Amino acid sequence: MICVQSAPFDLGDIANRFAVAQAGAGAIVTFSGVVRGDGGLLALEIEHYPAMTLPAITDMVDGARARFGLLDAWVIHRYGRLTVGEMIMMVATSAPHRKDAFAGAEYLMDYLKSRAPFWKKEHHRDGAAWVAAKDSDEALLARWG
Amino acid sequence: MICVQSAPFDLGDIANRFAVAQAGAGAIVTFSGVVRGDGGLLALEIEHYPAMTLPAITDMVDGARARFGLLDAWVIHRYGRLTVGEMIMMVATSAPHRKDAFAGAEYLMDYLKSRAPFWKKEHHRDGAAWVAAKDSDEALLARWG
Amino acid sequence: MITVVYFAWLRERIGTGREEIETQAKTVAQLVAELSAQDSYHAAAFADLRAVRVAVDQVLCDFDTPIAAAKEVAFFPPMTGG
Amino acid sequence: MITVVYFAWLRERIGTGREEIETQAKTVAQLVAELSAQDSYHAAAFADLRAVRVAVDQVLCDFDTPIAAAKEVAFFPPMTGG
Repeated sequence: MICVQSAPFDLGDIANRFAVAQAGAGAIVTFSGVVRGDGGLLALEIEHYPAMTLPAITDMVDGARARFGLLDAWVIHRYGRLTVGEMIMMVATSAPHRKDAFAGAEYLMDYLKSRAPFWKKEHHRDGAAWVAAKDSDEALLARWG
Repeated sequence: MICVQSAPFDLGDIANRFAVAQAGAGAIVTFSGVVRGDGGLLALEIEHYPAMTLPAITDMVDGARARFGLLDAWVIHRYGRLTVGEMIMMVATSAPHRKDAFAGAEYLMDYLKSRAPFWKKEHHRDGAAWVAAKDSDEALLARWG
Repeated sequence: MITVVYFAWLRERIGTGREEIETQAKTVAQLVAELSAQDSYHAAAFADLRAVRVAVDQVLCDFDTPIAAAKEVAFFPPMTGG
Repeated sequence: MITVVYFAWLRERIGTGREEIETQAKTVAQLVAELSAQDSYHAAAFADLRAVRVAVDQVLCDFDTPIAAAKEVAFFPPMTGG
Protein backbone atom coordinates (compact mmCIF):
# COMPACT_ATOMS: atom_id res chain seq x y z
CA MET A 1 0.00 0.00 0.00
CA ILE A 2 1.27 3.42 -0.97
CA CYS A 3 -0.81 6.46 -0.02
CA VAL A 4 -0.10 10.08 -0.85
CA GLN A 5 -2.74 12.11 0.94
CA SER A 6 -3.46 15.39 2.67
CA ALA A 7 -5.61 13.74 5.37
CA PRO A 8 -4.12 12.65 8.70
CA PHE A 9 -3.56 8.94 9.30
CA ASP A 10 -3.62 6.83 12.45
CA LEU A 11 -0.23 5.20 13.15
CA GLY A 12 -1.72 2.51 15.39
CA ASP A 13 -4.46 1.63 12.94
CA ILE A 14 -2.02 1.36 10.03
CA ALA A 15 0.52 -0.61 12.10
CA ASN A 16 -2.15 -3.13 13.11
CA ARG A 17 -3.53 -3.45 9.58
CA PHE A 18 0.00 -3.95 8.29
CA ALA A 19 0.82 -6.56 10.95
CA VAL A 20 -2.20 -8.76 10.29
CA ALA A 21 -1.39 -8.78 6.58
CA GLN A 22 2.12 -10.19 7.18
CA ALA A 23 1.81 -13.97 7.38
CA GLY A 24 5.31 -15.43 7.64
CA ALA A 25 7.01 -12.29 8.90
CA GLY A 26 9.08 -12.54 12.07
CA ALA A 27 9.93 -8.85 12.13
CA ILE A 28 7.85 -5.73 11.61
CA VAL A 29 9.33 -2.21 11.68
CA THR A 30 7.48 1.08 11.50
CA PHE A 31 8.87 4.57 11.19
CA SER A 32 6.82 7.72 11.61
CA GLY A 33 7.94 11.27 11.04
CA VAL A 34 6.44 14.02 13.17
CA VAL A 35 6.51 17.83 12.70
CA ARG A 36 8.87 19.23 15.32
CA GLY A 37 8.29 22.70 16.76
CA ASP A 38 11.96 23.75 16.66
CA GLY A 39 12.76 27.46 16.48
CA GLY A 40 9.21 28.66 16.82
CA LEU A 41 7.85 26.71 13.84
CA LEU A 42 4.10 27.27 13.44
CA ALA A 43 3.34 24.97 10.51
CA LEU A 44 4.86 23.00 7.71
CA GLU A 45 3.57 23.17 4.15
CA ILE A 46 4.39 20.22 1.95
CA GLU A 47 4.21 20.49 -1.83
CA HIS A 48 4.58 17.50 -4.13
CA TYR A 49 4.61 16.60 -7.83
CA PRO A 50 1.49 14.47 -8.18
CA ALA A 51 2.35 12.92 -11.55
CA MET A 52 5.72 11.73 -10.25
CA THR A 53 5.10 10.98 -6.55
CA LEU A 54 3.40 7.61 -6.78
CA PRO A 55 5.66 6.17 -9.52
CA ALA A 56 8.78 7.36 -7.65
CA ILE A 57 7.68 5.81 -4.34
CA THR A 58 6.63 2.61 -6.11
CA ASP A 59 10.16 2.30 -7.51
CA MET A 60 11.64 2.81 -4.04
CA VAL A 61 9.35 0.19 -2.51
CA ASP A 62 10.17 -2.29 -5.30
CA GLY A 63 13.86 -1.59 -4.78
CA ALA A 64 13.64 -2.14 -1.01
CA ARG A 65 11.64 -5.35 -1.39
CA ALA A 66 14.12 -6.81 -3.87
CA ARG A 67 17.24 -5.70 -2.04
CA PHE A 68 16.29 -6.83 1.48
CA GLY A 69 13.86 -9.64 0.71
CA LEU A 70 11.04 -7.75 2.38
CA LEU A 71 7.72 -9.55 2.54
CA ASP A 72 5.92 -6.23 2.29
CA ALA A 73 6.41 -2.48 2.63
CA TRP A 74 3.85 0.29 3.01
CA VAL A 75 4.39 4.02 2.65
CA ILE A 76 2.05 6.85 3.63
CA HIS A 77 3.13 10.43 2.94
CA ARG A 78 1.06 13.55 3.51
CA TYR A 79 1.11 16.89 1.71
CA GLY A 80 -0.51 20.24 2.45
CA ARG A 81 -0.40 22.22 5.69
CA LEU A 82 0.66 20.38 8.85
CA THR A 83 0.98 21.77 12.35
CA VAL A 84 3.50 20.91 15.06
CA GLY A 85 3.01 17.40 16.45
CA GLU A 86 1.21 16.07 13.38
CA MET A 87 2.55 12.99 11.62
CA ILE A 88 4.00 13.72 8.19
CA MET A 89 4.56 10.21 6.96
CA MET A 90 5.22 6.62 7.89
CA VAL A 91 6.71 3.47 6.48
CA ALA A 92 6.15 -0.12 7.58
CA THR A 93 8.30 -3.07 6.54
CA SER A 94 8.21 -6.79 7.23
CA ALA A 95 10.78 -9.52 6.75
CA PRO A 96 11.54 -12.96 8.14
CA HIS A 97 14.36 -11.45 10.28
CA ARG A 98 14.87 -8.11 12.02
CA LYS A 99 18.03 -6.99 10.22
CA ASP A 100 16.27 -6.86 6.84
CA ALA A 101 13.11 -5.23 8.20
CA PHE A 102 15.24 -2.47 9.81
CA ALA A 103 17.45 -2.02 6.74
CA GLY A 104 14.42 -1.89 4.43
CA ALA A 105 12.77 0.82 6.53
CA GLU A 106 15.98 2.89 6.71
CA TYR A 107 16.57 2.52 2.97
CA LEU A 108 13.03 3.67 2.22
CA MET A 109 13.38 6.63 4.59
CA ASP A 110 16.67 7.72 3.03
CA TYR A 111 15.17 7.58 -0.47
CA LEU A 112 11.91 9.25 0.51
CA LYS A 113 13.85 12.04 2.21
CA SER A 114 16.05 12.88 -0.77
CA ARG A 115 14.51 11.38 -3.93
CA ALA A 116 10.72 11.50 -3.59
CA PRO A 117 9.27 14.73 -5.05
CA PHE A 118 8.25 16.50 -1.85
CA TRP A 119 9.30 19.97 -0.71
CA LYS A 120 8.80 21.45 2.73
CA LYS A 121 8.17 25.10 3.55
CA GLU A 122 8.44 26.22 7.16
CA HIS A 123 6.05 28.87 8.42
CA HIS A 124 7.19 30.99 11.33
CA ARG A 125 5.60 34.03 12.97
CA ASP A 126 7.80 36.33 10.89
CA GLY A 127 7.66 34.59 7.53
CA ALA A 128 8.17 31.39 5.62
CA ALA A 129 11.16 29.63 4.06
CA TRP A 130 11.76 26.51 2.00
CA VAL A 131 13.69 23.81 3.84
CA ALA A 132 17.12 23.22 2.30
CA ALA A 133 18.22 19.67 1.58
CA LYS A 134 20.89 18.51 4.04
CA ASP A 135 24.29 17.11 3.15
CA SER A 136 23.78 14.64 5.99
CA ASP A 137 20.74 13.21 4.18
CA GLU A 138 22.75 12.72 0.98
CA ALA A 139 25.43 11.01 3.08
CA LEU A 140 22.84 8.60 4.51
CA LEU A 141 21.60 7.84 1.01
CA ALA A 142 25.13 7.20 -0.23
CA ARG A 143 25.57 4.25 2.15
CA TRP A 144 23.26 2.15 -0.07
CA GLY A 145 25.78 2.39 -2.92
CA MET B 1 7.64 1.95 30.02
CA ILE B 2 9.00 -1.55 30.34
CA CYS B 3 6.54 -4.44 30.54
CA VAL B 4 7.33 -8.11 30.99
CA GLN B 5 4.05 -9.94 30.70
CA SER B 6 2.37 -13.15 29.57
CA ALA B 7 -0.67 -11.33 28.18
CA PRO B 8 -0.87 -10.28 24.53
CA PHE B 9 -0.45 -6.61 23.68
CA ASP B 10 -1.85 -4.45 20.90
CA LEU B 11 0.88 -3.03 18.65
CA GLY B 12 -1.32 -0.22 17.34
CA ASP B 13 -2.52 0.81 20.77
CA ILE B 14 1.03 0.87 22.18
CA ALA B 15 2.39 2.70 19.12
CA ASN B 16 -0.26 5.41 19.46
CA ARG B 17 0.21 5.75 23.22
CA PHE B 18 3.97 6.02 22.68
CA ALA B 19 3.59 8.60 19.91
CA VAL B 20 1.37 10.97 21.89
CA ALA B 21 3.85 10.90 24.77
CA GLN B 22 6.73 12.11 22.55
CA ALA B 23 6.60 15.89 22.45
CA GLY B 24 9.64 17.15 20.55
CA ALA B 25 10.35 13.93 18.69
CA GLY B 26 10.67 14.08 14.92
CA ALA B 27 11.17 10.35 14.52
CA ILE B 28 9.40 7.35 16.02
CA VAL B 29 10.44 3.76 15.32
CA THR B 30 8.70 0.59 16.41
CA PHE B 31 9.85 -2.99 16.07
CA SER B 32 7.65 -5.99 16.71
CA GLY B 33 8.69 -9.62 16.74
CA VAL B 34 6.20 -12.23 15.62
CA VAL B 35 6.25 -16.05 16.08
CA ARG B 36 7.00 -17.53 12.65
CA GLY B 37 5.59 -20.92 11.70
CA ASP B 38 8.79 -22.21 10.08
CA GLY B 39 9.37 -25.94 9.90
CA GLY B 40 6.00 -26.92 11.32
CA LEU B 41 6.35 -24.96 14.56
CA LEU B 42 3.22 -25.30 16.70
CA ALA B 43 4.06 -23.01 19.61
CA LEU B 44 6.85 -21.17 21.32
CA GLU B 45 7.39 -21.32 25.07
CA ILE B 46 9.33 -18.45 26.57
CA GLU B 47 10.95 -18.77 29.99
CA HIS B 48 12.55 -15.85 31.78
CA TYR B 49 14.39 -15.01 35.00
CA PRO B 50 11.94 -12.69 36.76
CA ALA B 51 14.39 -11.23 39.30
CA MET B 52 16.80 -10.24 36.53
CA THR B 53 14.55 -9.41 33.56
CA LEU B 54 13.36 -5.94 34.52
CA PRO B 55 16.76 -4.69 35.83
CA ALA B 56 18.53 -6.06 32.73
CA ILE B 57 16.08 -4.39 30.31
CA THR B 58 16.20 -1.16 32.32
CA ASP B 59 19.99 -1.09 31.87
CA MET B 60 19.61 -1.63 28.12
CA VAL B 61 17.04 1.14 27.82
CA ASP B 62 19.22 3.53 29.85
CA GLY B 63 22.19 2.59 27.63
CA ALA B 64 20.23 3.20 24.43
CA ARG B 65 18.86 6.55 25.67
CA ALA B 66 22.30 7.81 26.65
CA ARG B 67 24.11 6.54 23.57
CA PHE B 68 21.68 7.77 20.91
CA GLY B 69 20.07 10.72 22.68
CA LEU B 70 16.69 9.02 22.59
CA LEU B 71 13.81 11.03 24.00
CA ASP B 72 12.15 7.83 25.13
CA ALA B 73 12.18 4.06 24.67
CA TRP B 74 9.58 1.46 25.58
CA VAL B 75 10.00 -2.30 25.70
CA ILE B 76 7.31 -4.96 25.99
CA HIS B 77 8.36 -8.62 26.15
CA ARG B 78 6.07 -11.58 26.66
CA TYR B 79 6.76 -14.94 28.29
CA GLY B 80 4.79 -18.17 28.45
CA ARG B 81 3.24 -20.09 25.57
CA LEU B 82 2.77 -18.27 22.26
CA THR B 83 1.31 -19.62 19.04
CA VAL B 84 2.30 -18.88 15.45
CA GLY B 85 1.44 -15.34 14.39
CA GLU B 86 1.40 -13.95 17.94
CA MET B 87 3.58 -10.99 18.81
CA ILE B 88 6.44 -11.88 21.16
CA MET B 89 7.72 -8.42 21.93
CA MET B 90 8.07 -4.86 20.73
CA VAL B 91 10.26 -1.83 21.22
CA ALA B 92 9.46 1.80 20.46
CA THR B 93 12.02 4.59 20.31
CA SER B 94 11.84 8.32 19.68
CA ALA B 95 14.49 10.89 18.85
CA PRO B 96 14.71 14.30 17.21
CA HIS B 97 16.08 12.64 14.02
CA ARG B 98 15.51 9.31 12.30
CA LYS B 99 19.07 7.98 12.38
CA ASP B 100 19.11 7.89 16.20
CA ALA B 101 15.60 6.48 16.52
CA PHE B 102 16.52 3.62 14.16
CA ALA B 103 19.90 2.98 15.81
CA GLY B 104 18.33 3.00 19.27
CA ALA B 105 15.72 0.43 18.25
CA GLU B 106 18.33 -1.82 16.62
CA TYR B 107 20.62 -1.55 19.62
CA LEU B 108 17.80 -2.50 21.98
CA MET B 109 16.81 -5.43 19.78
CA ASP B 110 20.38 -6.74 19.60
CA TYR B 111 20.73 -6.56 23.39
CA LEU B 112 17.29 -8.01 24.10
CA LYS B 113 18.03 -10.89 21.73
CA SER B 114 21.31 -11.91 23.33
CA ARG B 115 21.55 -10.36 26.82
CA ALA B 116 18.06 -10.23 28.31
CA PRO B 117 17.28 -13.38 30.34
CA PHE B 118 14.74 -15.04 28.03
CA TRP B 119 14.92 -18.55 26.59
CA LYS B 120 12.76 -19.95 23.82
CA LYS B 121 11.61 -23.54 23.44
CA GLU B 122 10.06 -24.62 20.17
CA HIS B 123 7.21 -27.10 20.23
CA HIS B 124 6.71 -29.25 17.14
CA ARG B 125 4.38 -32.14 16.50
CA ASP B 126 7.17 -34.58 17.32
CA GLY B 127 8.73 -32.90 20.32
CA ALA B 128 10.25 -29.75 21.73
CA ALA B 129 13.73 -28.23 21.67
CA TRP B 130 15.41 -25.18 23.16
CA VAL B 131 16.40 -22.58 20.56
CA ALA B 132 20.18 -22.23 20.29
CA ALA B 133 21.70 -18.76 20.34
CA LYS B 134 22.96 -17.74 16.90
CA ASP B 135 26.45 -16.56 16.05
CA SER B 136 24.80 -14.02 13.74
CA ASP B 137 23.08 -12.43 16.75
CA GLU B 138 26.39 -12.13 18.60
CA ALA B 139 27.85 -10.55 15.46
CA LEU B 140 25.05 -7.97 15.39
CA LEU B 141 25.65 -7.18 19.05
CA ALA B 142 29.39 -6.78 18.44
CA ARG B 143 28.83 -3.82 16.11
CA TRP B 144 27.97 -1.63 19.11
CA GLY B 145 31.52 -2.01 20.42
CA MET C 1 4.84 21.73 -27.58
CA ILE C 2 6.28 20.73 -24.24
CA THR C 3 4.90 21.20 -20.74
CA VAL C 4 7.32 22.69 -18.22
CA VAL C 5 6.42 22.47 -14.54
CA TYR C 6 8.04 24.10 -11.51
CA PHE C 7 7.91 23.32 -7.80
CA ALA C 8 8.79 24.99 -4.50
CA TRP C 9 10.93 28.14 -4.78
CA LEU C 10 11.38 27.70 -8.55
CA ARG C 11 7.61 27.94 -8.94
CA GLU C 12 7.51 31.01 -6.70
CA ARG C 13 10.44 32.73 -8.41
CA ILE C 14 9.08 32.10 -11.92
CA GLY C 15 5.56 33.05 -10.89
CA THR C 16 3.82 30.00 -12.34
CA GLY C 17 3.75 26.26 -11.71
CA ARG C 18 3.19 25.28 -15.32
CA GLU C 19 3.70 26.58 -18.83
CA GLU C 20 3.33 25.15 -22.32
CA ILE C 21 6.12 26.20 -24.68
CA GLU C 22 7.30 25.73 -28.24
CA THR C 23 10.98 24.86 -28.23
CA GLN C 24 13.73 23.66 -30.51
CA ALA C 25 15.85 22.59 -27.52
CA LYS C 26 17.30 19.10 -27.85
CA THR C 27 18.41 18.71 -24.23
CA VAL C 28 17.38 19.90 -20.80
CA ALA C 29 20.39 22.25 -20.76
CA GLN C 30 19.27 23.89 -24.04
CA LEU C 31 15.76 24.26 -22.67
CA VAL C 32 17.15 25.95 -19.55
CA ALA C 33 19.16 28.37 -21.73
CA GLU C 34 16.05 29.22 -23.76
CA LEU C 35 13.92 29.76 -20.66
CA SER C 36 16.60 31.85 -18.93
CA ALA C 37 16.77 34.15 -21.97
CA GLN C 38 13.01 34.69 -21.80
CA ASP C 39 12.84 37.02 -18.78
CA SER C 40 14.51 37.91 -15.49
CA TYR C 41 12.24 35.61 -13.45
CA HIS C 42 13.37 32.51 -15.31
CA ALA C 43 16.95 33.80 -15.32
CA ALA C 44 16.84 34.20 -11.54
CA ALA C 45 15.36 30.72 -11.03
CA PHE C 46 18.06 29.09 -13.14
CA ALA C 47 20.94 31.28 -11.94
CA ASP C 48 22.55 28.46 -9.93
CA LEU C 49 21.88 25.09 -11.54
CA ARG C 50 23.60 23.25 -8.70
CA ALA C 51 20.46 24.07 -6.70
CA VAL C 52 18.12 22.75 -9.41
CA ARG C 53 16.97 19.18 -10.09
CA VAL C 54 15.17 18.02 -13.21
CA ALA C 55 12.78 15.23 -14.16
CA VAL C 56 11.86 14.38 -17.75
CA ASP C 57 8.47 12.69 -18.01
CA GLN C 58 8.51 12.19 -14.22
CA VAL C 59 11.91 10.48 -14.12
CA LEU C 60 14.86 12.16 -12.37
CA CYS C 61 17.66 12.86 -14.83
CA ASP C 62 20.50 15.27 -15.55
CA PHE C 63 20.85 18.36 -17.73
CA ASP C 64 22.30 16.43 -20.70
CA THR C 65 19.14 14.35 -21.06
CA PRO C 66 17.52 14.62 -24.54
CA ILE C 67 13.99 16.01 -24.56
CA ALA C 68 13.03 15.54 -28.21
CA ALA C 69 10.32 12.99 -27.37
CA ALA C 70 9.46 14.37 -23.94
CA LYS C 71 6.00 15.57 -22.95
CA GLU C 72 6.84 17.11 -19.57
CA VAL C 73 9.98 18.57 -18.04
CA ALA C 74 9.97 19.45 -14.33
CA PHE C 75 12.35 21.73 -12.44
CA PHE C 76 12.59 21.81 -8.66
CA PRO C 77 15.03 22.14 -5.77
CA PRO C 78 16.56 19.06 -4.09
CA MET C 79 13.76 17.08 -2.48
CA THR C 80 12.99 17.36 1.22
CA GLY C 81 10.45 14.63 1.89
CA GLY C 82 10.17 12.20 4.77
CA MET D 1 23.50 -20.41 52.39
CA ILE D 2 23.31 -19.44 48.76
CA THR D 3 20.42 -19.79 46.33
CA VAL D 4 21.29 -21.39 43.00
CA VAL D 5 18.78 -21.05 40.16
CA TYR D 6 18.68 -22.74 36.76
CA PHE D 7 16.87 -21.93 33.55
CA ALA D 8 15.96 -23.59 30.25
CA TRP D 9 17.79 -26.86 29.56
CA LEU D 10 19.99 -26.49 32.65
CA ARG D 11 16.83 -26.51 34.77
CA GLU D 12 15.51 -29.53 32.89
CA ARG D 13 18.79 -31.46 33.07
CA ILE D 14 19.30 -30.81 36.78
CA GLY D 15 15.66 -31.49 37.54
CA THR D 16 14.99 -28.37 39.57
CA GLY D 17 14.87 -24.64 38.99
CA ARG D 18 16.11 -23.67 42.43
CA GLU D 19 18.14 -25.05 45.29
CA GLU D 20 19.54 -23.64 48.53
CA ILE D 21 23.01 -24.89 49.31
CA GLU D 22 25.75 -24.56 51.89
CA THR D 23 29.03 -23.92 50.13
CA GLN D 24 32.62 -22.95 50.87
CA ALA D 25 33.14 -21.96 47.20
CA LYS D 26 34.80 -18.58 46.76
CA THR D 27 34.13 -18.19 43.03
CA VAL D 28 31.52 -19.28 40.51
CA ALA D 29 34.01 -21.80 39.11
CA GLN D 30 34.47 -23.41 42.54
CA LEU D 31 30.70 -23.56 42.98
CA VAL D 32 30.35 -25.28 39.61
CA ALA D 33 32.99 -27.85 40.61
CA GLU D 34 31.17 -28.54 43.90
CA LEU D 35 27.79 -28.90 42.19
CA SER D 36 29.21 -31.13 39.43
CA ALA D 37 30.64 -33.47 42.06
CA GLN D 38 27.21 -33.77 43.69
CA ASP D 39 25.50 -36.05 41.15
CA SER D 40 25.38 -37.01 37.48
CA TYR D 41 22.57 -34.52 36.70
CA HIS D 42 24.64 -31.54 37.77
CA ALA D 43 27.70 -33.03 36.10
CA ALA D 44 25.79 -33.36 32.80
CA ALA D 45 24.47 -29.81 33.00
CA PHE D 46 27.95 -28.38 33.59
CA ALA D 47 29.79 -30.73 31.19
CA ASP D 48 30.45 -27.97 28.63
CA LEU D 49 30.82 -24.60 30.30
CA ARG D 50 31.11 -22.81 26.96
CA ALA D 51 27.35 -23.39 26.68
CA VAL D 52 26.62 -21.98 30.14
CA ARG D 53 26.17 -18.37 31.21
CA VAL D 54 26.13 -17.14 34.80
CA ALA D 55 24.64 -14.22 36.72
CA VAL D 56 25.58 -13.37 40.30
CA ASP D 57 22.82 -11.49 42.09
CA GLN D 58 21.11 -10.91 38.73
CA VAL D 59 24.17 -9.43 37.01
CA LEU D 60 25.83 -11.26 34.11
CA CYS D 61 29.41 -12.18 34.97
CA ASP D 62 32.10 -14.76 34.32
CA PHE D 63 33.23 -17.91 36.15
CA ASP D 64 36.02 -16.10 38.03
CA THR D 65 33.54 -13.84 39.81
CA PRO D 66 33.73 -14.05 43.64
CA ILE D 67 30.54 -15.23 45.34
CA ALA D 68 31.47 -14.76 48.99
CA ALA D 69 28.83 -12.05 49.50
CA ALA D 70 26.37 -13.30 46.90
CA LYS D 71 22.78 -14.25 47.67
CA GLU D 72 21.84 -15.81 44.32
CA VAL D 73 23.80 -17.44 41.51
CA ALA D 74 21.98 -18.26 38.26
CA PHE D 75 23.06 -20.66 35.52
CA PHE D 76 21.46 -20.70 32.08
CA PRO D 77 22.22 -21.13 28.37
CA PRO D 78 22.97 -18.13 26.12
CA MET D 79 19.87 -15.97 25.98
CA THR D 80 17.42 -16.14 23.09
CA GLY D 81 15.05 -13.27 23.67
CA GLY D 82 13.56 -10.77 21.23
